[in-house]
Amino acid sequence: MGLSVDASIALAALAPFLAALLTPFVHSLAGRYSGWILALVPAGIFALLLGAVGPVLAGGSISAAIGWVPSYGLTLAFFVDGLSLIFALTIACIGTLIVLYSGAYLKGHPHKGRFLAFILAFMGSMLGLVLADNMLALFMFWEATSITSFLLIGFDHNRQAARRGAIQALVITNIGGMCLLVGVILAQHVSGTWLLSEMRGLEGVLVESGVYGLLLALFVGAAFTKSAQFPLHFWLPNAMEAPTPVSAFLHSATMVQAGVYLLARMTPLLGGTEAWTGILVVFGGVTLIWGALGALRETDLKQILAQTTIASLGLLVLLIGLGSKAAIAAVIAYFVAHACYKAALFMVAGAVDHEAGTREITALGGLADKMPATFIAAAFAALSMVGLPLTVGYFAKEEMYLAVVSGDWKMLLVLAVMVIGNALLAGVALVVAIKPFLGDAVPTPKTAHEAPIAMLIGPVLLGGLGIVAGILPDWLNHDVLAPGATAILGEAVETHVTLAVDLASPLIWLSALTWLLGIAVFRQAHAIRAVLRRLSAGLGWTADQVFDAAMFGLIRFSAAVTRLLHHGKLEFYLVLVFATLAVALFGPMLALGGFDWMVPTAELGDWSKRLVLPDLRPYEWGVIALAVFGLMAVLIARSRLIAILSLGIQGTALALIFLLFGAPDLAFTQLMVEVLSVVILTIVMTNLRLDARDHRPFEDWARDGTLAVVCGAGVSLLLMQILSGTLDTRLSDFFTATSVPIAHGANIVNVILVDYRGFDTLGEISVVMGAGIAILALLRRRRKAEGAAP
Amino acid sequence: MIADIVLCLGGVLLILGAIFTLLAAIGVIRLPDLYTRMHAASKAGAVGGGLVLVAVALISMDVAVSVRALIGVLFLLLTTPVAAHLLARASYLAGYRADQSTVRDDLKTRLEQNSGS
Amino acid sequence: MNTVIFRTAAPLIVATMLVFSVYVCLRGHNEPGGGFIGGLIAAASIAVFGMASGVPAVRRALKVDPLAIAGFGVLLAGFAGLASLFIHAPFMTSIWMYLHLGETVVPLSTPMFFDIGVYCVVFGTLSAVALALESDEEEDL
Amino acid sequence: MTELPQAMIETATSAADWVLVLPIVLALMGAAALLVVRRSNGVPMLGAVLVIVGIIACEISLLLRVVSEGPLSMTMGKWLPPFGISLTADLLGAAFALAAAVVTLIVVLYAEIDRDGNDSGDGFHSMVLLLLAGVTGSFLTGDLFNLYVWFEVMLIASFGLIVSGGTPLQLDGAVKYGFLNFLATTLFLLALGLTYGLLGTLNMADIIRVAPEANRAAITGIAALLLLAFGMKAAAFPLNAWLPASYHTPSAAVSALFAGLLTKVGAYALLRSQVALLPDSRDLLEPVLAVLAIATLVIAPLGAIAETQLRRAIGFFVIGGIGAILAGLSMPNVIGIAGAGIYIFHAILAMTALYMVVGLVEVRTGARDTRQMGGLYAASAPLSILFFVLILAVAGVPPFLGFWPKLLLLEAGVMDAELGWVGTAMVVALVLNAILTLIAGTRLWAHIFWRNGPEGSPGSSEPMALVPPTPKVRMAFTVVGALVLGVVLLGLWPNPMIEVGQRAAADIIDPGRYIEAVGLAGGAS
Amino acid sequence: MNSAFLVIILALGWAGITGNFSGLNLLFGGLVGGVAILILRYSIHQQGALRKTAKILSLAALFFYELMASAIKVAVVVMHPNLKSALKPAIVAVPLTVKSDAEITLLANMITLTPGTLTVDIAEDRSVLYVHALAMDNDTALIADIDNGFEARIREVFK
Amino acid sequence: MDYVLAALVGVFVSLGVYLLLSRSVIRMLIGMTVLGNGVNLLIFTSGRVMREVAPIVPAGLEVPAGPIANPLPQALILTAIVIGFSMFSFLLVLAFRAYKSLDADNTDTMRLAEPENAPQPPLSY
Amino acid sequence: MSVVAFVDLCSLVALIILGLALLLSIVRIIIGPTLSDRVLALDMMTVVAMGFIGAVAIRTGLMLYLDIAIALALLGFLATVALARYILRRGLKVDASAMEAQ
Ligand code: NA
Ligand code: NA
Repeated sequence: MGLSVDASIALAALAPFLAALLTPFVHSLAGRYSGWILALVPAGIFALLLGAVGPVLAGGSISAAIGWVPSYGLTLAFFVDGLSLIFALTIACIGTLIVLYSGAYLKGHPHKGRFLAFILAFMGSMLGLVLADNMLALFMFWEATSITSFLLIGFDHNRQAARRGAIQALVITNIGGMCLLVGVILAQHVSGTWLLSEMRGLEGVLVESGVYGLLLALFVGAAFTKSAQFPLHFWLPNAMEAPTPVSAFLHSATMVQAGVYLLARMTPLLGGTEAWTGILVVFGGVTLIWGALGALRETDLKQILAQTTIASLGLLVLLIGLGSKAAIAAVIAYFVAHACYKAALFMVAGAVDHEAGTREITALGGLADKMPATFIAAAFAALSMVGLPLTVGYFAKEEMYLAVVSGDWKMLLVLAVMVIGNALLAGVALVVAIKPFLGDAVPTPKTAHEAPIAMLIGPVLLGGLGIVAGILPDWLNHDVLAPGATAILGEAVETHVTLAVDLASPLIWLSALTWLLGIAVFRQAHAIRAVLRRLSAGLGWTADQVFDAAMFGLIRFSAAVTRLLHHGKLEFYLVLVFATLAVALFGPMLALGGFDWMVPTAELGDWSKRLVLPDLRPYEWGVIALAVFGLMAVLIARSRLIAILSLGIQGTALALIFLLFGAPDLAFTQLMVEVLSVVILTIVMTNLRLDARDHRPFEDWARDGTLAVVCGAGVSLLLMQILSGTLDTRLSDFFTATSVPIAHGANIVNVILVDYRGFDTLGEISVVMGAGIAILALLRRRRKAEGAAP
Repeated sequence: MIADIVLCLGGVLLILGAIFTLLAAIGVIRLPDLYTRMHAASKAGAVGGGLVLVAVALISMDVAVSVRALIGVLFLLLTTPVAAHLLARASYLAGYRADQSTVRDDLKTRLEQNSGS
Repeated sequence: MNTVIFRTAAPLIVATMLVFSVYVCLRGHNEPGGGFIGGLIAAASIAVFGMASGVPAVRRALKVDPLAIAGFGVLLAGFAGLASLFIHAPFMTSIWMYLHLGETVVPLSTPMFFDIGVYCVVFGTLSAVALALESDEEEDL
Repeated sequence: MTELPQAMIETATSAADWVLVLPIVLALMGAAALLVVRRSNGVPMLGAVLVIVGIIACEISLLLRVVSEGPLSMTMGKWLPPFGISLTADLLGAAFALAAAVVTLIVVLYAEIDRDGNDSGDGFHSMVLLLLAGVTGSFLTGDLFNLYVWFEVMLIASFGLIVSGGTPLQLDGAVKYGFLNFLATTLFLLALGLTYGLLGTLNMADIIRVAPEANRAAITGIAALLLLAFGMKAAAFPLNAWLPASYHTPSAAVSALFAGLLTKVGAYALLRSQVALLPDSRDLLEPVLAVLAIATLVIAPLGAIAETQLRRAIGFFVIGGIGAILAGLSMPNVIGIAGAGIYIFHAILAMTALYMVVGLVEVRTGARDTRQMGGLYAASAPLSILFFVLILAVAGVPPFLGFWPKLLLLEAGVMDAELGWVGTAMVVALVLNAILTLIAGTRLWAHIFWRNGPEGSPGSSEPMALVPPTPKVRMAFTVVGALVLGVVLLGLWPNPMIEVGQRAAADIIDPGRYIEAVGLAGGAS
Repeated sequence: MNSAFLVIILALGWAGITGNFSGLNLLFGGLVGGVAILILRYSIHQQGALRKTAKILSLAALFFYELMASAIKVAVVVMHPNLKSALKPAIVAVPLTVKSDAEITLLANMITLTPGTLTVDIAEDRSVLYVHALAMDNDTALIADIDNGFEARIREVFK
Repeated sequence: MDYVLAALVGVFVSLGVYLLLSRSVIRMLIGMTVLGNGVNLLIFTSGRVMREVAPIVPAGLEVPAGPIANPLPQALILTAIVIGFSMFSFLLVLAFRAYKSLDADNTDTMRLAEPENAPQPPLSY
Repeated sequence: MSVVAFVDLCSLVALIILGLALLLSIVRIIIGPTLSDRVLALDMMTVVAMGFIGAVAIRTGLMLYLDIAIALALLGFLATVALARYILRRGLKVDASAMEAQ
């Protein structure tokens, strides 16, 4: 092989994305055959992954790493062991069939190319997720599955229900995604590595850390949202708004299994504790029963299947929680079985819907004649789902019963839950396989006939696969279950599924019980449905409605908060600013003893020093009084124009202060600017007919006045605090010393302006120029706008 | 010696200018209406301000400064009456009537004729 | 403001102010003043001119777009700073040259050109604004 | 006077050092030159493009030099620091300046969509260059008062741009924008005055040296004032009202420019002042920063959820991003600062692109309110991709650019969580922000793109009729597409960015190299 | 008063304020003044040259005398304990004999700066000056005063 | 006298703040000017105050004969004054235009950008 | 008493008187009653300030302050013209109530 196996693993994860990018071109070139062409990508990946089977069986694992963000210690590391290989192969296999199926299902759809691109991108994300060794990469692929599934679920975008389903799925899985991210970062923080393989080498690094509880919560939270565990399961049925190929893909072996995969992956790192087992078993068990009952309540084929997916996910989580070798072997077996039959059944449902025009089982019947191949596929799949011998489903059931049959009362309780759950699912399987196809023919919206070949390959092949694998128990043991379970547990696992029936073992009797109960459920399906519907109606609300309420509540809350904070009153914004200013001025000073300088120290003599009258001359007092009076004049001015005139007083006073304290340039500029300000204000006011006074209600007046006084006092006090120290006059000393000898200017202020700090002045004149442009823009548009108006 | 006299003269003129200015300010407060106040402001103001500038011219002992001070005085004399005229005219046209004590108002008569015809 | 007195006195006032503004600008390096104040006074004179004679007359007299004068000012100041590129010194390093014209020595320096740039910016901008506001008003009446 | 202090820098300045000052001077003089020729049709736009390309060339070479040689400094007028104004570029400043110039170039090209022949002479391009000069100056200056000047240059240019359409809506927005921003710079000036009074210097490197010996109460008070002033500029809660009040009012190009540049400069100034200049104030101010960060992170996306005015909603994304930056500042370890720095870089690119895409959406749908929008997904796949990618980038979804800073910030939070409540709270807030932002983004997506018609139209209807794209729109689309492609590629290959970010953060936290570059490394002069 | 004359005046003024009467500086002053006059070129009308130096000086002397007198008079009025009795304000129409803009302006300004009078307005036809008087005892005397005082001398200067 | 000026700064700032909260755009502008003046005075005072000795080197001397007023704050204030004046001019014209277009001087009634009765966001997906 | 001391004393006295005049002139600005009165008073104040600056120039010996005084005269004129124009166009109605009182 020219290409090394190692590097090709990375290719397996990344190729679908490249293919997705090229899909629009492929589609526009190949048109209706694009499905066939694009299916080559997953098929190729499947073949590539098969190449890894040998090494994995022989040596245990393959890893590959591409440098990525070395500065952050990140490599794009991939890792193939039994677990990831089983998942990856399943994904690639079903992916191939789904692409083919979609090509036919969406024949003539204007956005078929888009759809295929999304499917491929999704598959790439999923492959990346199961192959990634770097936890951060795992998270990124995890998020990518959320995003691509969002696009897929919302594919029928003009229906609100589809949009809702997509947003719901994204929101829920994104919450999980965030949990995962934080968990991943925390785990890295604790263990010092991003790599799962390295982390597994650090015995007990997470379990024994102080943040184990938090880590567990984060990872479990992530897995539960993705794998739709009760009570976060409600997004999954709504995701059925997606076109059927999406459901077949996402809800069999991919999207929803990501959580299961994550839990399986983390078993050696987080598992084995009581908390782990307790949480997973309880939530898994509840989810199993809840989903199974939910399936019986529904009449829409896809909804039924969606509910059974929830149940199956619960079962898988429960098994992972148990964590024994048998349970883990059951996980692998059940995963494979479920992937095959669920994908097949969804494709069947899609074919029925496509050909008959409805998915309501109450409106279907007797299709077996018209759609024999579809019926056979459905029957095969249902057999595996019921768990009859010679199917993978059978072995899965045997293994899971084996895991709990010889335990304490808790295990027996779990056993009971399993049996009931399996029985309910068996009943549903029979409903799905028999109701639409057998019995009397029912007229359907479309005249049903067999689906096109591309839509048949998938279900038939997958249904058949469940049977074929079921008659090869040795292969199943050695090549599937053992490597998978070994990879999960990190220790050698041998499984012993067999076709031989041992009547002495309780397992066969439990299976028989399950089938009997399943048949009973099938026969009473109608009645059970009625009861369940009454019950759920009695409950009054569903998790789904809770989501809506939460979402709309969030929107209303957001609106309320936003209206409160951004209601458009400039005055309120300013009050906020000044209140913050007051805090900024007084907070640090109060906290850090900024007022100490005011307080007399040991001897009282300090007070007299401080109370000494300022050394000011009469005319200086006069000018300061002028400033204060000028300010008061502005304050009490009854009209704006009088305020403008009064503004001139304080400006002049300020200029005179500058003049008296040795700043002629300042005084000069201040006077000129002040007069010009009055002039411009007057010119503008000449055009404004304003005569309203500053009249505020008392509470406003009190509030504004308080704020104003506090801010003013704060500024004064902070300034005084600073004045109580000495100034470092390095800079001015330098300017004074060099102004004439080096800079050749006697007016030091001007030399600073044009030389020492000329760069400031360059900016400053740009501001002046900018003001000119801005003002002219304002005035120019006015003429234009008014000229345009009639 | 001459320099001392000039300096002393400058000092006296300075005080004089200040006093005229103060009187003008008092006038602006005491006089009954705009037009009468304007007499105080424009005359006493111009003279007061002008005297201070002349004082500067004398005390500076520098030709360039003196020339500038005198140009300043001329400028003051040029602008003060124009400003007074503009303000008085504008106020009158805007409807500011002279105090009741005014014995005669030809302008009012003219404006009334204009509006009548 | 259409009175004969104002209209007649205005040119005298304006001319004096303009000359004075140049004086204030040029001597700024050694005494109070400088480009900014000079420009301000010049622009104020343009405002007086505008009030006395009307905006169209001023525009006709100025010929150049005042805002372009402002742009020219920034360019001039910028070039005054860039000149130091030729003496391998950082931006805005001042360069002094002394022109010997007979007995008089005229000092020419980049800070001086810089200050003239400032003068142009302030003059140009404020004139443009004053004229725009003025003409705006006239439209109004 | 016995001896003259050694006054001037003795060594000759190489022409290559001018890359530090040329970007600013070119932008300023370009603005002036375009003002002179503003009435010639087409010349301003072409001139602006040329000038910005020149600036970009300078800044690339500046960045390369800073990467290889460390911070670069030039003191104006050949004066020794701290007497002259020092321009000092460290990695952060150089990288931000480059990003700013790049987005400005793209905006200038994009802006042609809503400019017509009658617009010549309005000084638009001068103002854009002026804005760029202000932004670049703010990023490159090493002097606190000079920073104030560049803030004002930026402010006046933004004033000119925000009113350049002259509609009543813009005037209303501009009044709020104008007063609050001018107030912010005035408060900055107030803090500056106090800084000078306390420390006797304005050079940043010098401040770093002398600040530790100053009175703590006063220095903390000054830091608090700077926090207030820059917090306003950066649009941090609760001082952010001006942003949603105004960013939606000007043309899309202007909104884009503002979103990319203005608040980022405020955030950059916060980074400089709170972390590098006055670290002693942190004992008291760190929790304040943290609270501000948390509030901004959580409250901002609520606005995006609540708003139906598309551009206003996007404005809240900008604010939310500021929350992320503040989060980094409140956890001053290298990772957190790097996260904040990279977030600023990301936001400069992504927020600009987002507003430009929104502008295209508005052009195509002819509406500004999301309730009147729809049908774009069916009509224009490329536009859909741009919008979707940017929403994901803003929400911090991997592998887009926005993910990386969020990752660093979360890591910083996790690291900090062991020290106190700040880290934990910050992680929670960041997570909440990500979730809420994604909710807001997907709702916008669903309403504008997925939904076939306006709010309330039947679900199965045909996509609503859209305005067909004109050649100008296509051109605009191309340039935005190029920018988004850059965002995507940077997200996929973040190594250089993260490396630079981490080194820059290390320099911020330990400013020894910065001080040395300015030339103040020795004892007190 | 032609432009060249004004430029010379401005150049001399320049030399005065800069305190440097060197040829170069005068030239520069002329340049600055020239630019100023260039800007004002449309607003300065040919108003006849002012040549009669002696007349001007006599007018100026009269003016400064009247100015001081006026200031003192106003000061006295202002400080008068009984203001009402000291005041007798009136607005009087004074017929004009001078006609040119310069003459009218000069007259009006001088009236304003001299004892007890203040120019308020000019009639549109320039025939009448409306003058506010602070203490008018006799209107004909007032009018005659103006006519014989400033108006006559202004006429002489501009003749 | 530093402290007297510092107290005066407080008066300036107080009035500026009070006027800025007045809701009338013109008054707010006046407030902005007053606040700016206060800040300028603050910078001036920060540089420590000295009576009447301008930072101008007398002709013929290389350095001033005695102590002089601190020139640096003066230069900073000059820049600040110029910038403040530019901003003031712009905001004034803006207020003028806003008044013309929105027919309002009261900021409470300037509600185009943030409408008073903004619609509730749609409760849909 | 030396001449210099005399001039110094004169300037001190002048400054005090002018300071008083400044305070007095703003009384009219504050009390009005009409806009014209206030404008007049403002004009007055400008002239007083000019005198004040002149006195400061004498007191400090820095005759350069003179230019500030001259420039103030120039701009004070501009302000008065602008305000007069305002009165001409907008009238005195800002003080309608005050006029009635008068
Ligand atoms: Na004034
Ligand atoms: Na300047």
